[in-house]
Amino acid sequence: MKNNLSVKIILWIAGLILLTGLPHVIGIYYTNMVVAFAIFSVFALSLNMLLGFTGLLSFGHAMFFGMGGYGTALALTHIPGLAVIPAVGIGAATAVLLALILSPLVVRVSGTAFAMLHLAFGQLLFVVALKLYKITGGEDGIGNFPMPGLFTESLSTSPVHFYYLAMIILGLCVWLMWFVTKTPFGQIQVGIRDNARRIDYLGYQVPQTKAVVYVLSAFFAGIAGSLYGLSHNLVSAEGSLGLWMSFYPIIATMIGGVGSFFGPILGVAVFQGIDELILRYTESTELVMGVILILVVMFLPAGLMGFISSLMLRLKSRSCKNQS
Amino acid sequence: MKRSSVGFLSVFLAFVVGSVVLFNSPAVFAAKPEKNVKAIKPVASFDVKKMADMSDFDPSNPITPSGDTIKIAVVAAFSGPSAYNGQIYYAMVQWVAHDINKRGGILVDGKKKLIEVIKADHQSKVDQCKKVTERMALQEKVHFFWGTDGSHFMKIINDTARKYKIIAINATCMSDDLQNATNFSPYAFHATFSTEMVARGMAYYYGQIRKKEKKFYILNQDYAFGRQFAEDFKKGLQEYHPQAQLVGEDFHKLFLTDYAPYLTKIQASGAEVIFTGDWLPDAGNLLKQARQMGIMLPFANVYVDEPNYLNETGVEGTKGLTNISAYYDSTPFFKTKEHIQMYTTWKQQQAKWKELPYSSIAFQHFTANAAAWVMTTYWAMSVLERAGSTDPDKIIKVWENDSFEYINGKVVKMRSCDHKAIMDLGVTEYVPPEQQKVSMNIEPFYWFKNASYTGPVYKVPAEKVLPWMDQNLDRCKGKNGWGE
Amino acid sequence: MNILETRNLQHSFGPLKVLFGVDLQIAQGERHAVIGPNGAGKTTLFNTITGTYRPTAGEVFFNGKNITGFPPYRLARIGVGRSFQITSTFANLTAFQNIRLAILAKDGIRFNLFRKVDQMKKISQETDEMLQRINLYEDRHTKASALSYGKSRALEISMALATDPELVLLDEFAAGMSKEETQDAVALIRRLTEGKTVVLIEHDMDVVFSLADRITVLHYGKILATGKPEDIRNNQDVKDAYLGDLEV
Amino acid sequence: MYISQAMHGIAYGMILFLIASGLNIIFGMMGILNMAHAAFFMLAGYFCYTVVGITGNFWLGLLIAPVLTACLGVLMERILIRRSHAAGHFGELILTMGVASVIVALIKKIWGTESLPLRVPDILQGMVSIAGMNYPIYRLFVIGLALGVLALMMLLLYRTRLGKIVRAAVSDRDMVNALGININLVFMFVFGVGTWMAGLAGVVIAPLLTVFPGLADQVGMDAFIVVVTGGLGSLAGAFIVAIIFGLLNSFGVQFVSQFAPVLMVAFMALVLAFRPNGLFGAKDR
Amino acid sequence: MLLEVKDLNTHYGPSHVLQGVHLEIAEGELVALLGRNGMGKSTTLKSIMGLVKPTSGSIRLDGSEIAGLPPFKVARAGIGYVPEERRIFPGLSVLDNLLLGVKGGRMADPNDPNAWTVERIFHHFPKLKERTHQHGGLLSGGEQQMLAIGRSLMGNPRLLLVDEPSEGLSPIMVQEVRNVLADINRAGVSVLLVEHNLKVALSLASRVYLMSKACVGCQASAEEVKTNAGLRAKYLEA
Repeated sequence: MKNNLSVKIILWIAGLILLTGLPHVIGIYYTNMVVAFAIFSVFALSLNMLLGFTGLLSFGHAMFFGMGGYGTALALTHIPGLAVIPAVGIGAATAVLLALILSPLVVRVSGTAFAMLHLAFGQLLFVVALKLYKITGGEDGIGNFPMPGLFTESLSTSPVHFYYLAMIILGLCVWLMWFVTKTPFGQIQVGIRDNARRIDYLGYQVPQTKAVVYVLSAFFAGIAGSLYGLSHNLVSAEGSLGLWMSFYPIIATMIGGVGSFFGPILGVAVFQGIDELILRYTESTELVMGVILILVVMFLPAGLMGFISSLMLRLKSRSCKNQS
Repeated sequence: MKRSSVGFLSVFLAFVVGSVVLFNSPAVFAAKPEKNVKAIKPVASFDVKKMADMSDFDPSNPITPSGDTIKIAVVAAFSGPSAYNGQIYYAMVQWVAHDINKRGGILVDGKKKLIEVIKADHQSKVDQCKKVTERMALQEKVHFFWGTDGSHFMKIINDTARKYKIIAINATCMSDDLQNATNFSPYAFHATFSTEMVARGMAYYYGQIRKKEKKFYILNQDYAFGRQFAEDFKKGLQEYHPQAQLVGEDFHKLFLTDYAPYLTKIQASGAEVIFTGDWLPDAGNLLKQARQMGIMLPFANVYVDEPNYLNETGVEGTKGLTNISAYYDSTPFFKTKEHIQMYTTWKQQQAKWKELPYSSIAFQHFTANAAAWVMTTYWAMSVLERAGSTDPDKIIKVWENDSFEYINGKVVKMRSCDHKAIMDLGVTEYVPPEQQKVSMNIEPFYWFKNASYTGPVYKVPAEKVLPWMDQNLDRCKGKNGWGE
Repeated sequence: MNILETRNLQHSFGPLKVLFGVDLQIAQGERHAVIGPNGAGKTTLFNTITGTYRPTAGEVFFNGKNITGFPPYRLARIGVGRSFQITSTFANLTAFQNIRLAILAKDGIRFNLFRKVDQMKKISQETDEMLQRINLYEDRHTKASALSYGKSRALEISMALATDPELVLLDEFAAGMSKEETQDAVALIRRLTEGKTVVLIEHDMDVVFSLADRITVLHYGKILATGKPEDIRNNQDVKDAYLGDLEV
Repeated sequence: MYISQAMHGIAYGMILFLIASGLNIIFGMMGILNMAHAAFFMLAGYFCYTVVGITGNFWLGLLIAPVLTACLGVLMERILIRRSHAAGHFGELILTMGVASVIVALIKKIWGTESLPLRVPDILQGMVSIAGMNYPIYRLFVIGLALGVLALMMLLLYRTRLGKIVRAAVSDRDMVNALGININLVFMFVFGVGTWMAGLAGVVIAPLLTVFPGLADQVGMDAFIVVVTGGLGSLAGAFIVAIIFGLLNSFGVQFVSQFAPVLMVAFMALVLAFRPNGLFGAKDR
Repeated sequence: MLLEVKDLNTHYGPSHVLQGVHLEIAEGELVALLGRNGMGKSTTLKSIMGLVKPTSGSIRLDGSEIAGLPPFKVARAGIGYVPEERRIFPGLSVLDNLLLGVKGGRMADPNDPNAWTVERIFHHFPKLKERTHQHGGLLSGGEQQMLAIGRSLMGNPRLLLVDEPSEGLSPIMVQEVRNVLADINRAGVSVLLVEHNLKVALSLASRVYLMSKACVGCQASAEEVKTNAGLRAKYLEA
């Protein structure tokens, strides 16, 4: 046991050192890619909180992502001298506020209705964001908002500083989301996915529990959106609220594996890798992406995580057989 | 209606129609040179004689050099609904690259370097645009951005250009606010015309040259560019056409499916001209559906010039459209040997292109906006050549205040304080093939058989349509419209 | 005092009437069996009492309190638990996690987001105790869906009992069990329901007669008879309607 | 003017209905949300363009293109969807998204990115005078065709044995199977009909717009909204909502032009807020 | 033998529901399958029908193997299925429900006295005739049961699998259903009946299979079950 712990600590420290040194090794471009990867991982994980752990599929999760982005961008535009952390906080709070407003409506439903209701609200928000161009900048979005300094320089001119900030916040988010799955509440969440009726008969209130999960999920999506806006110094309707932004985490989660906590992260990694690679070799991003989706569904219905765990099982059973 | 009044009306109508036909005939109005206007003297010009043999150029299979090259990233949509735009731009820039590469490249920093053109797909999404420009800057280490369709994308290109000190050539995007006090970037050059120039130019044409229609309806796409365009046109009308009346103003969403409700509204408003800044595919669909509904009103436009759409709509449907392009100078088009040489080289070459979209009639003629894009690119390369370095600061120094003569004689000047191009504009009216010989003075004396196209071109002098200057921009404070 | 009482309880599914006014009195601490042929409305009776359906008419009292139409979670919190005829556990959770959810519910831990559940020693201890009592300790890390039939039934029953309800309704807990499994289950229920009130629907007459203090016979949505096992055994109406002319 | 706005609304609604109904039939029967539907719709436009290019006959295009599309739909059902049941409806959703993406990519490879013109056939060109106003014949034709398809679907569903099998299979596919009916064949047929309708819509809309690779995005979303608002699986719902949307659109433009695009989505959000399964949707499936 | 089931095994996910079931039914026989809830009686019928794929074992109809065939092929081979809960198509009229039972849409030869036609069904179930054009969903439970049986008969099966026909029916209805089944059997259709109501089952069946612990425990005659209380206690009293 003790041995295990020290190994763990060593691994953690090694990981931290690696992450700290990373930008100096791989350069700005790949550093930005790592930030984007971390952002989308948090976004996908926040969706999986609903989908994988509570069984609620949302076709409008971009709403919270976008609210996070707009909240932060507007705050930085209108409040002079606002620091980074409060700005991200305002973004997350905006997303949470939206979730609180929607929750009484959406917790009543599940399944297709839940997905479609979110499609509707997501689209509504998208169109409204375009219409309120005086506030949101319409198609242009809000760009070039002042970037607060974290240490000495402004964040926008120092991608490395931004990297550290983003990685700390996002790492914290991932840890928190992971932690939630380990709490009693996380257990109830999984219970709802498996058998909402039984949860009800055990004395838990299903709608209220769903609402809390919903708000939490929105909170993390909001943070992801906020950091996304900061990383690009731009928040736009299409880029943050568009339909694709709602489907992105779903597909990434699907590729990675819905059931497991780390599946979505794997999915995002694959997604980003493909995105980076495809563009180098072919212009037919659509073709490659489409074929991959088809292949994953046909041959890896449980996603990469499912595939890996079944592979591990097989290996394990083989080694067991060898032993006996 | 009483019999007598019918009689009167028909006589009146005959008179009106007769006079319209009479005064409309190109002989009366064609290209009366304006006097007392300031002409721009070219510092450099495009020399067709130096042009390389282009007989092996095919935009579908461009020869792309690698190694130590001058890199131009064409930032445009290569996928999504506007993918076509990217393909057009790419071909135009490739032409220039091919030509210069065959000449041996450009001498920069003491070494002759070839030009490498890279596709940068912004997928019509701002975030993707940000991503792809960053990659072009950091990974491909390009020297030039070349863009693009949509002011929101150009803004991002300019931002990235400023951040990584890359020259951004704006060859196609018209928004005026790109180079205003907040958005100005010394690395960005607005080398084409801008919304206010076009809108005021159109107003000038209707108020000062044509002087017929008085009722205008504005129909634009519902985003920053469309709204700005509408504002500018209203401003232009006040300035150059005070009797004009705006009978309606609408903004439709991008990539709209059904224009009928708008068109019905326009019809009911009694409008005589529809002013639109729509680009493809919206522009084409708008025209098509209007004609299908029997609405034959003229469109005053910038982008309703795509030959495929025009052909589809037919001669009748396209008659009377008025178009402004950044290329037109005057009629007839081919006044010099050089111009004809350039034109025929292109045309002969295009006939060999077998793959879509380059084999389609859209690429048949070297004219209009597409020709302007080629010329703008030559201009930028000429600046680079004269700067003799890829150092952006040296390029900026040469380009500021530079002026360049296109193959057709049009001269464009780069205003130094805010990097906006000053130029005369040509408003053209689309006429049926048999009348096209006014503009098309070489065989077969018409542009397209199945569509109305460029007829007489009316020049709007540069000083009437000087690009808007933001006086809040420090560099421009106290300067006149010429930046002097 | 009666712990559970229904007064003129009626229920219909659209035009199909299933319960025609059921008056049930369950005394504190008794084990009461509801029997009757398939389709007599036994499960519907359970569902109307435990809040799955709202009765079309009539009232339900628990400890003298009117609980008609209470949603399941409120019933659970005031001390009414139930098990299901078709096993209704959390299929993708282990036996341990299943029981732990019930224990957490009992202790009222609902929105705790601040401690890892694995570190809640008391909860884990209680869960393990429960697992030992139901002989599932060995299978504590087996997913519910992978348990054998008998064991998953045992889990089903103990889910209802682990929340420590005053009154528990068991819907055909022995359905599909073998003789030995059934005997084990009966013993389990005896052990776990010490001092609680139990209402059970059952087909297995051995179970009914060995477990029940009193029996109610439901027949086409009405109560045919209520009484001690011997009385029911000898009731001619019951024989005709349910037990049949087969000698029992 | 108001009459013609109403007519425009109905015409546009009918186009939406044509696309939506195919989507709806497939969902209603098979529970599959076919995200490739709009891509099939667009593909048919291209097929029609090619057929017209070869034969010069729009009517032949109207006949052949949807059938070709349907064939591809059937193939997709047979080769991909039937074998991906393990991934569940969620997987099918992603799968069809993948198919949509592939179709768009192939279209660009084969037909290029530019807008391909397709003319209104000569007979349907021009205007006709009804009720004191001129109205384009082609739009009347679209309305007529959609009504025709609706009638055909009704006939098929309510008057033929096949229709009865389909309706029976909606409620209980295993039972239908156990009665000796090859349910797989029925599903293939249903998928074929669904994509055929998408194809028909694609051909019909092509002369109003142009055939270009963004067509699916342009119209697909609206059709999807119609299906969702009307209630997944409800043909009547799709019909009524399509007309409501058409009217909302045209009168929206007339009176509150700035907010016309918001109206449709706001209507959807409002409907779903109170009836999460859509206006005529069945309870949760 | 008309139907021979040998060593049939069926799994639902990880649970082994049927563990080696053996059954035989001769031409013209009415055999009852009895046992407690959860013993796999319905699963046996579903496995024969192909609605659940058996893991292993053989099912032979007239000597030809039908195990693993899709349901529609089993149906076409001559087996009719009357499911638990009847599963009437609620949106279709009574007549349409019946007509869907006709295999391949080909009506039987009207001159064949043994063929089942709509008229013959209506003759057996006069109540259905009154409701020819009513929606299936509006029928009472008994009527639905009649319709479900009639629907299967329209396919002219040689063997009818009937699952819990008396469930949830009033005593009079139960009686009626019982008589109909007897009629049908007398008309030459073999029947495999799963039934809870012992009275009904034993009055109809010539032979009885008793299922317990998911396999066929023993075979008995109806007389035996009636008289042997021990047997009943062991397998049935549930």
